[in-house]
Amino acid sequence: MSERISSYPGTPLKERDFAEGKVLFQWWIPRAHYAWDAGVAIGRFLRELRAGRLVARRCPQCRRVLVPPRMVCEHCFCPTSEWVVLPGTGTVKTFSVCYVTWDMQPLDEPIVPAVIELDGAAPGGGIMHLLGEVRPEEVHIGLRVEAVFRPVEERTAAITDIRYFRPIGEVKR
Amino acid sequence: MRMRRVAVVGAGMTKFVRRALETADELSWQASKMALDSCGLTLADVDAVAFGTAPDTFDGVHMNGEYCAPGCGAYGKPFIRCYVGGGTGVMAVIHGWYHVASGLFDTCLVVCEEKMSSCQPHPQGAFLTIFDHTLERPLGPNLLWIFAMEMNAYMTRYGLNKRDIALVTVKNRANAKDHPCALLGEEITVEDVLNSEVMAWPVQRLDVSPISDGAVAIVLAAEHVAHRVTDKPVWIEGVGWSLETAYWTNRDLSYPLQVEQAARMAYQMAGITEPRKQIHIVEPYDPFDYKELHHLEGLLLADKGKAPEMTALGVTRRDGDLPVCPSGGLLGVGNPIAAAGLMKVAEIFWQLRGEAGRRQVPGNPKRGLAQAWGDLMQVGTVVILGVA
Amino acid sequence: MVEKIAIVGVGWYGFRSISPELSYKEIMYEAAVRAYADAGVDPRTDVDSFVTVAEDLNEGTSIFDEYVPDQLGAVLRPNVTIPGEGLHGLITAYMQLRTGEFDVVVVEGHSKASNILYPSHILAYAMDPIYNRPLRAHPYFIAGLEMQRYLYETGTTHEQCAQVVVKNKANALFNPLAAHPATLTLDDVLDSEPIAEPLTRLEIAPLADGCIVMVLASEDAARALTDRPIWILGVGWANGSYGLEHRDWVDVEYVRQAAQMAYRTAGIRYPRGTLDLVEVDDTFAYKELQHLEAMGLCGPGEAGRLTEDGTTSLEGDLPVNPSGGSLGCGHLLDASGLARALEIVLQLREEAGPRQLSDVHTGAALSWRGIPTTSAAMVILGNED
Amino acid sequence: MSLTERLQAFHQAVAWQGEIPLQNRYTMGLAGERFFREIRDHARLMGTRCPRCNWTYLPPRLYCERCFAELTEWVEVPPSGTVYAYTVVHVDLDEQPLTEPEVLALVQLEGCDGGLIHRVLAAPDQVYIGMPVEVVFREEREGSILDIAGFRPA
Repeated sequence: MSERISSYPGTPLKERDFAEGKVLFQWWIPRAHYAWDAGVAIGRFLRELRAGRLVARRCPQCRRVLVPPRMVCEHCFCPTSEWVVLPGTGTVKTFSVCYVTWDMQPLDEPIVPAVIELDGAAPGGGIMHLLGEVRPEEVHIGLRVEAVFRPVEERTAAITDIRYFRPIGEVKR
Repeated sequence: MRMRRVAVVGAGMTKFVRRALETADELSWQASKMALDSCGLTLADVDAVAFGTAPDTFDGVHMNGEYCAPGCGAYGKPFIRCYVGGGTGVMAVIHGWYHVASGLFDTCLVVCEEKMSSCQPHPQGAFLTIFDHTLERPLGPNLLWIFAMEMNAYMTRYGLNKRDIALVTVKNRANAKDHPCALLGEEITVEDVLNSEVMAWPVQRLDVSPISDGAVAIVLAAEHVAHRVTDKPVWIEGVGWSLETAYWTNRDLSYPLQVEQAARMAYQMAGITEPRKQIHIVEPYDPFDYKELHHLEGLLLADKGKAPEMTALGVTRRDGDLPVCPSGGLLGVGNPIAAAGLMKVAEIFWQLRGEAGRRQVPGNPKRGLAQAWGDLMQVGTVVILGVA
Repeated sequence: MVEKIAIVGVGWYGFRSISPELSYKEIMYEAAVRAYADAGVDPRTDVDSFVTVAEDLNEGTSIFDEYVPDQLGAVLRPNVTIPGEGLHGLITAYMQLRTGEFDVVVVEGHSKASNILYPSHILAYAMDPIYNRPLRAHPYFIAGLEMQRYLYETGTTHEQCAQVVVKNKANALFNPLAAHPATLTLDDVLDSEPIAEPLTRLEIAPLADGCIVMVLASEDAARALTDRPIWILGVGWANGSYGLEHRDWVDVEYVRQAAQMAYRTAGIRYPRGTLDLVEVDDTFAYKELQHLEAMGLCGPGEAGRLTEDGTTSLEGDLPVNPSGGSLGCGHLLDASGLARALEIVLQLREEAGPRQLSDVHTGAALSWRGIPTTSAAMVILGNED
Repeated sequence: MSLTERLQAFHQAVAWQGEIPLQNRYTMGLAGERFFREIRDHARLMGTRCPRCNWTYLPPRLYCERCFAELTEWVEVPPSGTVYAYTVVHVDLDEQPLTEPEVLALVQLEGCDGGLIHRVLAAPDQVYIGMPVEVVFREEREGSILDIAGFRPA
């Protein structure tokens, strides 16, 4: 590589080259809008969220309770057979404390996304959501939490019908 | 039944830059042309083209493979793009391998390109839509979340601290100083990493590889052609790839099982029984510093939770017992997703031929491994190259 | 290396114009279950590798390959996604098997086209962003330009193009999978709304939802699994020039080259005399004619006449798109080529029901990736050893 | 075994709506940068030529897609040519009917092997294959394909 080739192609630009008109460019905004069919499993999951419940599906072979619910067990490759209502409590499996927006702008208040291992689901099974009513420094893996649903009239059959998960018990709010 | 042997006979790459003036197809051409020139072949010698690029939303072209095809030399030739998210760069080599190993073609040009700067206002925007559209996107996630949560799971599981992990960034950026195409080759300290802006704890700015534009290409040839083209063919001894469940919130994030699966497949094909002795250099995927450690463990080259210790002891330095990311990796050279994965394969190729210049690892390495990883922390892709 | 590869199982879901009853994961599962049952394989133990076909922008998800393994039984196994046409996926599976490292490989392709709210904008997003897209024209203009030049060069008539629509939508009446069958007259087609003249609304294949899964096996595995393997006799694929300004608008060279490679790998010297039926891309009606000519099944400008005189009908000497093609079945986006190949498999197995052709042994499926691409793929299948 | 439970009522079928929210900023590339500067600054068309393949690319390419050589020879292409193919388009990008159908054409320009795609500034029934046309540059130009207003009958 280095022996044979003395120069490498690739022409770097600076952001100000665009602002100062040193380089030409073309804009486009794609219109990429979708209405994704929720189908059987996620359709029911969303309806149950509006009713204030978290539901899962059980595999008849390995007996795992799967959440997010799906109509097929990926281990056994068989249809799941039964709806299971979960209590809405769980344990923080892992988390982050995020200080930036997706485009790397600072957030006024950090947000705390987490994977919550849900009680009643197969070990390790859970969903991603946000934590609330807790100071970031109090969050730790293993923290017990519960789902806080929005008031009925604000629910839209969406994952955001759960406002966030908050600590159960003694942790100071 | 004997498998058809396939060799890497040439490689080329562009500089990895933050924003390139070149269009995606021009970058593809620059890398492809250099790869062909490096082994004295012309476009007429290319039988087929295997292409890799990650989300179309970066380049901003639907069916981006078609847009880049002319730059990859695909005019009038068989051309198929492959895609496994961040694992694409190494997958493209596997994709090229079965083009030749199938007996359909004697040569195959493998090209990977990424132009992330087309995606505005920030290339991270393309990553917003990798999450489940119904259950996750409404929460407003960004890519850092999943890395941060995986890093946290890894650190907590093995009681690691940030200082143990920051050494990877320090090493790779220093290695990249010797790479002529690198974006971030420089000497930094562990303190620099630990003092950099916290983005999504535990991820800080210097834990992360830079968004980049760039392209890389390599030339594959069947055995009889390889011997005609070069006296230093580098053989593809083993390949492996594996995809874990999409339900990432159901998985143990402290260990990349999919990487182990892919590695085991590749080791078996290569006849490798003791990888720690038989692999001499490694280019594991390092988009974040902890990922290099995670992957060394998944590749069975370090005990679980022990890769940080190996790093601290200097084992993974360029002059250590197991040089890791001698190129400078994604952390140092840059991370134009698919191109970065292929850069790792090109690095092993140059290292095994003794052509890595100031980056050359000592001791005439005979076998190296390149690995990439991606999707929702889900896919592992492995290629083993050797000159034995 | 293994020379002989067969298709040993097929499964599908749909096709239909909308499919609100199931998610994309669920239609994939339905098709996969059917294919695995057909092949007699358990994906968790018997399948060595999986190939799926998908484009992010058609799915509305970046890095869509994330979401494929679970419903195919493919978790923690080799999986690769091909952002290409369905036949590119089939050919990828074929290449993997030929290396000798694998015994059974599965290929999947699907469409949830009904979930895309503005398909024209997705197509536009595939056009050159600097030279073409800023004009903000509906991408069908490319088909309009090409069709007009094709008619001009070959003397093919608009009526002959319309006859393709009449034929294919009528064939689809006999195909329970088809989403868009119809009984039409030439005038119905010619008088339908002009889109990009000369192209009219009914000459454009309407979109459809569906999924197709196929199980491929190396020779030994195929013989162990089934007594009616459908052999892959030949494969070919090629790209032309992407640039609208640079491509050859008359010689559809990528189709010609894909076909020539397929004939060469299949050892076929006289395709017209060897192929008993073909399924070819008919995204736009004129494309069926153009493709037949580029495939060397007739001379330039002859395909229109062969359509008019019934040669390409179900009863004809060279049935073309007995399934109904994309015009009759619906265009399944990336899975369209697999739909074409599926029909060949069903016909060669004599499972095509009321549209079954008699005494068929060799058939070919040809796909095109659609505007604005110059990318074609072809497979030749046979039911004899 | 297939699914064991399915939707049983129409109202159970729901779809979740969303989008891929982004915008793109494309550079013109090494060849395009020069091409559009020439249009903007000099109202002229420049192509690149491959002497080996005897092929002149317009729009210009950095490389020859036929032989892969780097193209360094720039040639000016006169702004006149003939309609190679045209179409009368009746729908806009949103697939809504256009009140005034528009004519798009691929025009082969003299002295090159490529051409340009743009609107024809003429009534649909006046346009024909082989029609001589010329490029109309806009007065105000900023360096894009839209610096060209279209083709007018020559």
